[in-house]
Formats: sequence, structure tokens, C-alpha cells
Amino acid sequence: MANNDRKHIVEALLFASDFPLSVKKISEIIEDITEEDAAEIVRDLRTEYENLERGFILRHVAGGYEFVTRPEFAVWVKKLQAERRRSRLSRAGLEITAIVAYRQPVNRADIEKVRGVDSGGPLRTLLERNLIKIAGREKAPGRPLLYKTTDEFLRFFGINSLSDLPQLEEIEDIIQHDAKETGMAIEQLHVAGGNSGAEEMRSTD
Amino acid sequence: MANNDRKHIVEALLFASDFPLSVKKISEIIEDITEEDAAEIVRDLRTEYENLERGFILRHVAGGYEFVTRPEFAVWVKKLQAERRRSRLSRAGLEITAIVAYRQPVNRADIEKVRGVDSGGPLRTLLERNLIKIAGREKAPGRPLLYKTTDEFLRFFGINSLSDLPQLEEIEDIIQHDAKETGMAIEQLHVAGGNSGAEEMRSTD
Amino acid sequence: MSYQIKINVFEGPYDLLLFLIKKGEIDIYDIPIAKISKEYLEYIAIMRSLDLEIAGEFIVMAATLMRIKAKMLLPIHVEEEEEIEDPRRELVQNLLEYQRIKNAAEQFEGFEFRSSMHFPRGDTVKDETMEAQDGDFDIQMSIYELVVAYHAVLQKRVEKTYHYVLPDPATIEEKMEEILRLLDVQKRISFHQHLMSHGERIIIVINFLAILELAKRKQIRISQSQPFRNIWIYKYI
Repeated sequence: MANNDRKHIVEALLFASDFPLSVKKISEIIEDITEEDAAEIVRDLRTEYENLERGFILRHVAGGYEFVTRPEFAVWVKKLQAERRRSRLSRAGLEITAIVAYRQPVNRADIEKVRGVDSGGPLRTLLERNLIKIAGREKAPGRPLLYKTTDEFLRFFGINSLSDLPQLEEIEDIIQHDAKETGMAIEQLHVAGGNSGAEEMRSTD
Repeated sequence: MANNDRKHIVEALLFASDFPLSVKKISEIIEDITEEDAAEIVRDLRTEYENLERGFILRHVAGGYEFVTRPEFAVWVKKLQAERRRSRLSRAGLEITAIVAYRQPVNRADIEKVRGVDSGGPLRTLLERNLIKIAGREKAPGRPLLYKTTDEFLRFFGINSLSDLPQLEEIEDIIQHDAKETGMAIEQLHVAGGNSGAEEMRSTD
Repeated sequence: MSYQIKINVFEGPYDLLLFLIKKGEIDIYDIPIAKISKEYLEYIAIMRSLDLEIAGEFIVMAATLMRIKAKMLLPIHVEEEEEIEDPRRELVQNLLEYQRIKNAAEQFEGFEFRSSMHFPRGDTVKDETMEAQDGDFDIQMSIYELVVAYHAVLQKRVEKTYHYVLPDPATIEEKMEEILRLLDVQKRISFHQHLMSHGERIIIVINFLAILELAKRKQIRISQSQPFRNIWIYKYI
């Protein structure tokens, strides 16, 4: 293995790893390099990235090495990540959105009755994100506020109208299917030895 | 902002993002560059990484760009990520994905008509893996749900856009396609059933 | 000594038929139905003798083949100008369509393999659940996730009832009022979702009785577009 190849394999490993990679781990994965080799390669890479002034550097942390973006660029990276975070709903948020979507207009007590837990916090977040809105008060004791979904809700989930929401029973068939494959469901078959006739047949060793 | 800085900010963003970044998105995050600037920078970076032969390259996929490891190094990266290897799609999954990709938007009944079998199980797997999505209803009696492919579908198969899919007609004439593998199935069944005459037979390894 | 033999799984009747066609080097546009039917049935018989599970669609196809065979045996009275349709026509079209998709699926498998050689940056997928949610690039979540969340939350309620044995104090009158109140603010109520999704059996019973009573008093209208479809409750106008 050429030196340059080794270096680039180490680079690929560092890039794809979920955690800071130790030189020990690197030498375990690439069989023909020692821990010392790995240490040298990583040191070289580190200096190289430092001098190249690219978008990211190799950082020595927690007994290992990992690629991180350059601190100077943090302001842009944060912008990217903030947007990304906004793009997901929490479990609670998703549950409440589902209850409002399917039972609207619905009051907070009913949402909490279905979920079995206090839902004030996530409800506020959903209002702030404009996925649900207040749609008047219920004509009932205490006149509780009623919640409905918004147009932003439709956009967020990529549908045109509330009538496009799948009915539970419509997709229950899919939800309850175990992901088992259809067709003739036999992959392997044990055949007792003795019946031959096959010209090219190797027994298991 | 110096040109080199811009390039390295883009590089940092591409590195930090966990989904393919479009040039539009890049130009939104870095305020003083246009989409055209972003496109040019990304093109340059791509050529650069291709030529540098580093551990990773910039891939054009799902309408955006993302850093991924070089395929030559997959064998080592796989060793590193042994525990989180993604599972391959089943044949049923691949068939349904293909039907949705070419016929979208398409309803479940039509998918099952093409395949000739119930497809609830693999459909569920594809929805869960976010390779296909529910996208409204058909304006037809019963208003069945319609399915479409997602951006994740493009990324999973390494395709940039749906227009890059091969034409269905192009592959029509492979009808005399190799029956070798399937052929074995029947031969082996005959053996299993007591008959013989299989010309070629594999034992499991 | 024992042999372990790998058997390929046929995805469905079309898959099996295409295999038989290829194996017999048959012209797909002129399928000898008698021959193919015989082989198809033999195959099913073998599967059966091996106690393999046979999906219903395979049996339906066997019947279709028999029907086509019978039609082809019938003497044909050719009327003037009348175009006679080949009884195999639809089957052949379906087979060709399936073959097209099968070929495409094989290509997709190639794409998948090639793409799986590329690994994205680490630390992006911490666990399974994250991975499943990873695709929404356009700040969008899937509607499937929403329905599944709703389904799960209702399931949880059903499970809970095994722990609490509190009879609900609700009366039929209260439930009747509740239904009418809901109909003040919305056009219709889904029978399954609003009324039958309460975990406690007693509540379901009370709800059901309340609906019957309201219907009797002509305060609500109940409608269902098709058997087994959702039942909707409307205000009686």
C-alpha cells in the first residue's frame, strides 16, 4: 500500500467516523499499519490541514482525532444548523399536531386526555411555529380555547388540503403489516442428504 | 470577503451539513454570494477534490452537493461502521420503488396490479425509510392515497434528479435476460421433491 | 450429511410465469397456454408438497390461466368485420409491464450498491430513529410520520386501560350533549376516530348508545359511503 493511499484511507476513516478516532483504532482497521504509523499519518494530516486553511481542521480531542469546521466559520455553520433544527418536530410536538389535525377544532384538555400528559409547552412551540392556531372558544363550561391547523401545517407536511390527510383506517393496513415480504416465503430449505442426481453439488464443509 | 474565504466557508457548510446542500441554500446562508457564485464555487471545489485524490469527494446528488468518502475506501469504512450498516432493500422493496419512481404519483392498487401481489409490508418499510411519501389523493372514485419518491430516495440511490433515471423503454428488450439464478430455484425444488436432473447446484457456503 | 439449498423466492405469479417463459424459451407474444398452465400448476404442487406458504395471488393466477385455456379451446365463430381479441392479451401486457419494472428494479439495485460505497460524514446518524427521519431536506416532515404518531398515541390509550379500572362517570345524556356540541363547530364526526377510539370499553358503549339515541331522536344523521368505509355523523338538518 502506497503511503499516499494510507493517508487517504485514514482521512476517509476520520471523515466517516461518529466519534474521535484513536490511533489504536486506526491501526486495528487498517491491518498493515502499526499504531506508530497511524500516529505519524494523523500528525501529518493535521499539519497539512492547518496550513491548507481549508474549511475544516483536524482536532485532537478525547484521546482521538476528528474533523471539525474552522472556528472562524462558526457563524455560517450555526445558521445552517439552526434552520435544520427547526425542520424537525419533537415527539410531543408531532403527537399534538396529529391530534389537532385529526380532531380539530379541539381544546387543550382533550389533547391532554388523549396524550395522558400535560402539553402546555409543546403546544406553545407549535403556536409559535405557526403549525397550529387558536380558532375561537368552545361553547362549553369554562369556554376553553380551540385549536386548528394552519396553512403552514399543510406546507410543512406537503399536502394540499385537510381532506388529503390519510384516514387512520386507510393506512392501518400498512402500519400493521409487519415488514414481512410477500411471495413464496421460503429462503432456505434443509434437504436430507441422499437424494443426489445433481452433477455439481458440493456439500457444506 | 476574499474569494478564498468564500470558498472555505462553502466548504465548511458542505462539511457540516448532514444532507446534500443546494446552491440555493448556500446562497441563502452566505448573504453576499449569489446562486451563480455558489454554483461556481461548488463546481471548483468538486474538481479540486476529484484531482486531489483525498479520502473524500464532493458528490452531486438529490439536487445538492455532499462530501462522501471515496468508493475505493469503502472496505475500511465499513469495518469502522460495522454496527450501523444500513440494510439493503429487498427485491419487493426495489420493485415498488421502481414502480413509484416511474409511475408517480401512483396509488397502492396500481402498484399491486403491476406486481401481482399484495404490497403492504414492503410499502411500509419504504415509507418508514422515507424513500417514498404520501403525496395527496387521486381525483378518482374512492380518492385513493398517492405515493411519490422523496429526496432521500435520490440520495439513497445516488441520483441527482428524477430526470436522470434511465428510460423504462431502454431496458424493455432484455426479456431474454439471464434466468440463471431463478432457474436454480426450480431445479432445486425438483431435487427437494425427490426428482433430480439439476445441472448445476450450489450448496450454501 | 445434510445439504442446505437456497431457493429463490418468486415475488408473485408474474415472476413465476416469466421464469417459466424464459426457461421454456417461449415467445412471450405467443404463449402456449396449455403448456405454461401445466408447468405453473406443477410448480404450485411442488411448493405445496414442501409445505411452503403459497400466497393467494398464486392461486388466483392458476384460475386465470385455466380460464384463458378454456377460452382458447372454444370454437371461434368469426363474424364479419369482428375483431376477435386474443384471450391472452391482458396477461401478456401485464407480464411485459412487470418485466419492465423488474429490470428497472435490478438497475436500482446497482445504483444502491454503487451509492453504498460512499459514506457521508460521521456523527450525522446517531441512532436508528435519527436515520429514519433524515430525509426531509426541504423543511418538511412526512405525512406518514404524522399518521403513525396519531396511531401510536391512540394505541397507548388502549394499553393504558389495562392499568386503570376506573369506570367513567359519563352518562348517555352527557355524551349526547358532547356530540351535538362538536357538531356545532365541525361539519361531521368520524365514528371511528372520535367515538370509538376511547380506550375504556364502557365509554365506547356509552358513546354508541348516545349515537343511537340521537339518531332515534333525529338529531343526527349517520352515513357511510361504502361497506367497511368510515362512518360519518352529521347534524340532522
